[in-house]
Amino acid sequence: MIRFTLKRLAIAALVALVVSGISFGLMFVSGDPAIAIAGEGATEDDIAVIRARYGFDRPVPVQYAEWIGRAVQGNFGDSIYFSKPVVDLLAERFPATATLGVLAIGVAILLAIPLGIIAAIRQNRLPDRAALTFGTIGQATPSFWLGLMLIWLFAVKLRVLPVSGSQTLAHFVLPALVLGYYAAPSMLRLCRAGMIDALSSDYVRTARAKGLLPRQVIFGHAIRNAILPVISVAAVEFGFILGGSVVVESVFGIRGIGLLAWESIARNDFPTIQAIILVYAMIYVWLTFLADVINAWLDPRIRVS
Amino acid sequence: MSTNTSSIPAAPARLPHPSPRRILLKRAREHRGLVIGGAIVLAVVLIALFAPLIAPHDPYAQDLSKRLLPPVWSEKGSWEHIFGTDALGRDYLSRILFGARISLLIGISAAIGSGLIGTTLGLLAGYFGGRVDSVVTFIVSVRLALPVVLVSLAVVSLFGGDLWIVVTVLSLLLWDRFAVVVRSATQQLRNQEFVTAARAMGASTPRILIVELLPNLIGPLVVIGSLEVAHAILLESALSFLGLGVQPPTPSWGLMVSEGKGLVFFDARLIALPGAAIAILVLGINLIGDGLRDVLTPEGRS
Amino acid sequence: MSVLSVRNLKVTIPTHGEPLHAVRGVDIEVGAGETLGIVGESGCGKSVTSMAIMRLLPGRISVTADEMRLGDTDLAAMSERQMADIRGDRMAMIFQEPMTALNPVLTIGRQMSETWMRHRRGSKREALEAATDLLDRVGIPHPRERLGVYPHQLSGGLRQRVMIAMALLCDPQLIIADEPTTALDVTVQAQILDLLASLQQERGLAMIFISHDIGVVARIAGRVQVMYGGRTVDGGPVGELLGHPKHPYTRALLSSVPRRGMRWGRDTLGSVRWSEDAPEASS
Amino acid sequence: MSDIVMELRDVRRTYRIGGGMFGKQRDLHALDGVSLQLRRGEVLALVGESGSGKSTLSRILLGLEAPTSGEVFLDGAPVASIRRRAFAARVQPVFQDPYSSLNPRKTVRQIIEAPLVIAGGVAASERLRRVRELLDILRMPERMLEAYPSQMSGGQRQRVAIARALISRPEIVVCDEPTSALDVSVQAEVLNLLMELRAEFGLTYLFISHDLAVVEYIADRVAVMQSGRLVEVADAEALFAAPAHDYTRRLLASALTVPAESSEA
Amino acid sequence: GPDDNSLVWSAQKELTAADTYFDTSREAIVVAQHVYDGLVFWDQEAQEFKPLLASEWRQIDPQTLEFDLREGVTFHDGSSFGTEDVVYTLNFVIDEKNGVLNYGDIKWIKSAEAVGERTVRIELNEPFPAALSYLALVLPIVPEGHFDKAETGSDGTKRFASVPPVGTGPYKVTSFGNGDTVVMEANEAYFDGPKGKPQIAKLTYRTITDAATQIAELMTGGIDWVWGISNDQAENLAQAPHLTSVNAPTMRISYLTFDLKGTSGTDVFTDAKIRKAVGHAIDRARIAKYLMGENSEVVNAACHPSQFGCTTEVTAYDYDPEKAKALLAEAGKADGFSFDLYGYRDREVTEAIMGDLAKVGIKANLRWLQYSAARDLIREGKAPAANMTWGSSSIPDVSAITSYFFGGGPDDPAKDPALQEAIRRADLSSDRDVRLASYAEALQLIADEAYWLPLFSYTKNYSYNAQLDFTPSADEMPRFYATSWK
Ligand SMILES: Nc1ncnc2c1ncn2[C@@H]1O[C@H](COP(=O)(O)OP(=O)(O)OP(=O)(O)O)[C@@H](O)[C@H]1O
Ligand SMILES: Nc1ncnc2c1ncn2[C@@H]1O[C@H](COP(=O)(O)OP(=O)(O)OP(=O)(O)O)[C@@H](O)[C@H]1O
Ligand SMILES: [Mg+2]
Ligand SMILES: [Mg+2]
Ligand code: NI
Repeated sequence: MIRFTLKRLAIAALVALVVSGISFGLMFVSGDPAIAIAGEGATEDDIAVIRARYGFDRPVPVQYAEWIGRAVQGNFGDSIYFSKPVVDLLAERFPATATLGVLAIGVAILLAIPLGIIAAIRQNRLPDRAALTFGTIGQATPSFWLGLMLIWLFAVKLRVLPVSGSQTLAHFVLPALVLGYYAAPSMLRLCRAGMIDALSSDYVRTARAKGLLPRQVIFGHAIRNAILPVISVAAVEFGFILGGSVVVESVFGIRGIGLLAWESIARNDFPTIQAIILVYAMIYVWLTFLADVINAWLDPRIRVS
Repeated sequence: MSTNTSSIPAAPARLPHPSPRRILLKRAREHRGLVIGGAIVLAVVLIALFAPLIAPHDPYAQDLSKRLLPPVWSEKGSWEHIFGTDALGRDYLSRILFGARISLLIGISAAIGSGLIGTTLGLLAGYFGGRVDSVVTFIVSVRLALPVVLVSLAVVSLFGGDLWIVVTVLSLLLWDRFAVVVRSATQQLRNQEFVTAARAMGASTPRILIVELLPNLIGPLVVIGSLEVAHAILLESALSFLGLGVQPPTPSWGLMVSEGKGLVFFDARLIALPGAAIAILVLGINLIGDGLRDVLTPEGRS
Repeated sequence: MSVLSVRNLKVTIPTHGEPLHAVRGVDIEVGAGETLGIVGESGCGKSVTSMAIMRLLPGRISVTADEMRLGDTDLAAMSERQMADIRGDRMAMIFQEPMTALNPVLTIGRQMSETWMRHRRGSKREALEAATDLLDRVGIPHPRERLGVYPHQLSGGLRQRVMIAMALLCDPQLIIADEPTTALDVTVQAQILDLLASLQQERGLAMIFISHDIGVVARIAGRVQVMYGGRTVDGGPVGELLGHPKHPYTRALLSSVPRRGMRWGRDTLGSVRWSEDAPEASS
Repeated sequence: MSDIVMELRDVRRTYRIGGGMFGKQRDLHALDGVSLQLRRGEVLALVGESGSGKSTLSRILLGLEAPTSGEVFLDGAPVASIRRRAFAARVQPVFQDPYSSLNPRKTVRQIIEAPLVIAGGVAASERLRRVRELLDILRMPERMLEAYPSQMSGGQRQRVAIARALISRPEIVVCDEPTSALDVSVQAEVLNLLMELRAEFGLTYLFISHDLAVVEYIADRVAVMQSGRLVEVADAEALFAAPAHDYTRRLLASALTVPAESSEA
Repeated sequence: GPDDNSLVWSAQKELTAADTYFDTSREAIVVAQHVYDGLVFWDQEAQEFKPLLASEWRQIDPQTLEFDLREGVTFHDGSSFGTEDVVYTLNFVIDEKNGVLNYGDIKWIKSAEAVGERTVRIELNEPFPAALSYLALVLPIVPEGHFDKAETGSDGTKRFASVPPVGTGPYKVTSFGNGDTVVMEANEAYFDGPKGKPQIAKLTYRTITDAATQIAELMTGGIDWVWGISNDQAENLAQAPHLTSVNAPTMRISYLTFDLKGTSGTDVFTDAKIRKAVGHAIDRARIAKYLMGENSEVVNAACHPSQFGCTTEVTAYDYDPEKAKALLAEAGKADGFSFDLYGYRDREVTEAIMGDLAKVGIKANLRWLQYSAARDLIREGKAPAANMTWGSSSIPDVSAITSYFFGGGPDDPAKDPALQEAIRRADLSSDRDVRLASYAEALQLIADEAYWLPLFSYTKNYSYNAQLDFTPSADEMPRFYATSWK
């Protein structure tokens, strides 16, 4: 277990390193960042000053190494636009995104698992088709569009929910629904497939041959096996939800990391973009690790051996 | 030959097997989702191909005096502009018809690009295993750790929203599913005896990969390919919506939603129509993908 | 009086084309303390027959029989719920793959005790007692410790013993064993067969033993039925059947089985040839 | 030419296993010092329980795997010095699983002619002629040429696999449990066929099986394996009459066959 | 809303500071007008300067200004206002090292010193007639030592932008969220100056980046006031009974600028005939009417007509596609050509321009960028042509636009010595007539050569709660301190 953990951590660190290298490289292929940073009204001299101040005049690998060195200590430099530490910015913006993410994954799980199970039990019958249609439509609907439509319906016509912002929990209802619905279909399919596999497996046949009641078979035997992969996928899906929150945050005006990222891209705020990409990568890596651990914990074939 | 052969009437349960293609076709025809999806996609493909013939107007022709005309179903609408016009007085129907070209072009090109990358990586990893596999797995985790929307936004904002830049970015970011699926399919195939047999015949590795393995991957590739087409179309529309997709005045559906979103509360058709176009096309492609998966899965449990 | 009596069992499976008549009129009679062997080649309907008797086939598959009774219970007339009460209690089943037939995420103890608790309505402790007892009887060393163990921690032979113990837990009248040794090594196979035979003798069980291997059936069964294409084509006491096969199919089948002492050149194996060169159904 | 076509000398093969999520890596000796000679024209059977190393040995004979140590000779020449394709044309396999040993995406004709395509230098028309000829020898209807494996029965598939093995006129055919996935009646057919072809093509077989009755039926000599070692190699008749090794005796004892008194059919 | 006498106003901009020194956006100027006071006040209606923090001022000589300060003014933190604050503020911002972002608006100041108990003297680098305009709008006064509180950032620079705002203005900032919400409360102790006493008790600024969301919020009462929405949105919002929409003129103009040196990879625009052809090809009146609204007018000179020194009597390129084609033919481009057109604001306008150009055979490929990126490319001469806008920071003087772009600075695309000379003469003179004549000369030159192609003036759409007693002004400067609920 320790070996495994260490190995995973090493890989995680390597992934983070490569990801940050890619994002760092992006910044430099785009041309001289100093010009972008200098902003409106800058002269060649200003740019030279900035170049020296940020150290852009040194070789890229050196800069990268330094950046990494600081990033490891939690220092991502200062946001060019806000001229304050990126870390502070992230800390300010993270709660909104995290709230949205947790609610959305909650919505996704609450939609996906029961529907997936019912669909599998009633395979090829009406509930199954309904669940699959629901999922397919969810996958086909652009979330920005769904978001606008929901705002129109619930906030403008019915006036039961706020339009935008992140002040109260009510503000998160619509975005969490949109994002959750976006994430649910893949989990639903996985859950349904897992459940179908489980239901047609030999051990379920054994359980039925033992005279267990359908309820006991489904809850005692099938679900445990069917949900195993869903749980780890949910952890990974959570990472994707965070990554995909850019669109939803911008539609609903939630001032989270996603919106910050988008705006920072628009503002050429490189240190911020870079930090956000790295943070997302770390979250993803960490979540997959968590997923593996959960999986190992839930699956005795891995846990006990 | 000195075998004493007893002749027994054939067991009635043994029916002669129809050819695999016939079975597939039959199953495909009976699959409702596949038929609906196929009809949708076929319609969109025809629209895209013949857009210049069926579009009533030039999708780029502006007429500021005719801006934001209502569609034909509203009281003030006319048949001249069936879906009305946009903020620059361009015919909305024509733009939507031409938009099909952009969506399909981007979706298909990105799927082909990412398919090439993903399949190559997946094949190599699955077949060679060991260190090659570790390297590819690592590349896949790096790719998965990169947030797609963010990175493509960043790249497009740096290099501009040229159509081919968008396609390249999407190709570079959407290959992971190909790689993962091809890898595990190859791992299974690699241990099949026909691969061992090919090796025992002295077949070279490229021959095994391309002649023996690849044809067996066509099923999953087609399925993922179609789902990735849908994925790319959705992503492009999201990029365009955020203002960083293909550049105007190209009639891209995502861009049209983005342009119309300011008037969502007053002139809902502006976003409802292109949004619905995206949703319907993606739905159609997904139905095909899911349908193909059902049909191509060896035991289509039904 | 026979424990199980089935007459004219028919099973029809809907497919994309013609419905598949997997079983087309099979009669089965087994008495207490008797072992009936069923042999036949792959796809002839052996497993479907046994699943039909257990009423474990999915609802879309149609099962009909003129008679299907366990003791004096008419199985065909049972509701699904009543059937569940009978399964595992009065009739039990042992499957081919001990690897997959046990739930990988539940302990042996849990999987055994739930059967007992389902039918005997006892406490968990009693159930575990009973389970330990049976594990001991099927020759599993350290039975008490094994209760907390997961299936993957046991070897194939041990797993199949667990399956047997589980089937015997509620003292059924009838056991259906569907190729219980096919997945095992030759040496282990012999042990398991001996175990089954001795338990069956000891408890006076009625047992249906299904196999494609005539050698195995000959070793354990008293009476054999030969199935071909969903029908019983031949049957009778083992010695008689092997010695004087009535049906040409049985004769052909027997002639194709290599026996000890046969040598190519001196002896010749016969082979069954179908009158049409029709390909067989793939499984 | 010597009497010995193929020879293994003190061949060892170790696998690194474990090292999964939690486990530690360790070595598994699948073959542990095996020396074996294959004589021209004979049927050498290899028996032993599951995991004893039979398939590993066959893979080494087929040149699919290199031994960890030890040497393999073909006609006295070290296999390592023979070009891959030249070797492949002389030693061909028949595998156990008739379902997975044929590429499901290829027609029978493509499957059977593949060794010739790979070896190169044979015109398409000549290839087709030889495929036809073999199908005829194997008593398969010509319409099977363009059929796919999924349209054929297990026995037919195994015949296709045999045709594929024979088309390049090899000297040695390595059969790894070629009948254990087949029904008995089909098994008999395949066994008979293999033995007839031996005479016709002058083949040497290495025949792996766990079924002792089958081995007794066809083998000239028998090699018994136990956990990576050869415990006994003897003439078939001698071995079945008086097994020398304890393990062989155990194997024989647990074999279940139809009682001999009924063999009057 | 009116119930609790509060007002929520919204725009798309995210504020980084509440002063004009570290956030040059229009919204920051608006906030700064509420939180801070300058020395003087520009009365838009009366078109004259009025005393604000200065009670009186005089011009000692062309390069010296003197201000007497108002008595009894206190900052929001309770400290009293005096000469030291003015001297500190001005000397802080003119120090280039402090990196004030609107340094270009400030660099005419040489120094500031106290010359009496309540008198401050400002020395100028050179005569600068527009000084009072700048003092009124972009030079808010902060308390002495204000920026010393700044923390040091990881790159060693001071983070001046994050110092909590403290001013003397009619509103004090009670919370400066993440830049997306700024809450201000009425300053009860505000002196009785030209801004008057604040009437609305609580003023909240909310950043909403999405226009559709802004509108939804406005319709549902989540916000009371919004600006910068499109014409169509404003017209539609006007239908709602509880909302008022106004299309107000602004000082912003839209223009096309060209790569006059041929460094962008194409040299088509070095030919004045081509630039003029472009001018004749674009139907500016139509774009102004349909996309900007009734208050937009076609602009021919490189300035806004309301600015001092802006003449309208220059060569005009009226819509005439035939003439455009003829000019193209003359320039040897009868078959048209294609080029990259850069833009950053109001894509519909740029697209409409592209549509008009297409009609005479010129194919423009749109390159849509952020302002700073587009500006950089233009400066480096890498953009063949760009559709840009300029709002002159609402400074009612041509120096804020024409001089800025054609005075030889980094943004000057022409670097024409004759032009630079005329501008310099105008900039440095304090004689009204000399200035008017010299600017006219410069503007005529620009128009003749078509260095720029001014298009039309911008309008700004406001939409707000009908119960709000608010009047938009032409200088794009909402004055909430003078606003109340009906
Ligand atoms: N669930 C099912 N759906 C469709 N066909 C089925 C199903 N179960 C069995 N069959 C078909 O019914 C026939 C009889 O199958 P069955 O499993 O009873 O054979 P078997 O005699 O047990 O063979 P084996 O020795 O291979 O286990 C076969 O043709 C099989 O393909
Ligand atoms: N590629 C491999 N990697 C690791 N271990 C292997 C590999 N191939 C075989 N082994 C191991 O080597 C041993 C011998 O395997 P082999 O397949 O030769 O046995 P076998 O006698 O053919 O068994 P069976 O009768 O089941 O086919 C087994 O323990 C097996 O698990
Ligand atoms: Mg079976
Ligand atoms: Mg083997
Ligand atoms: Ni066998």
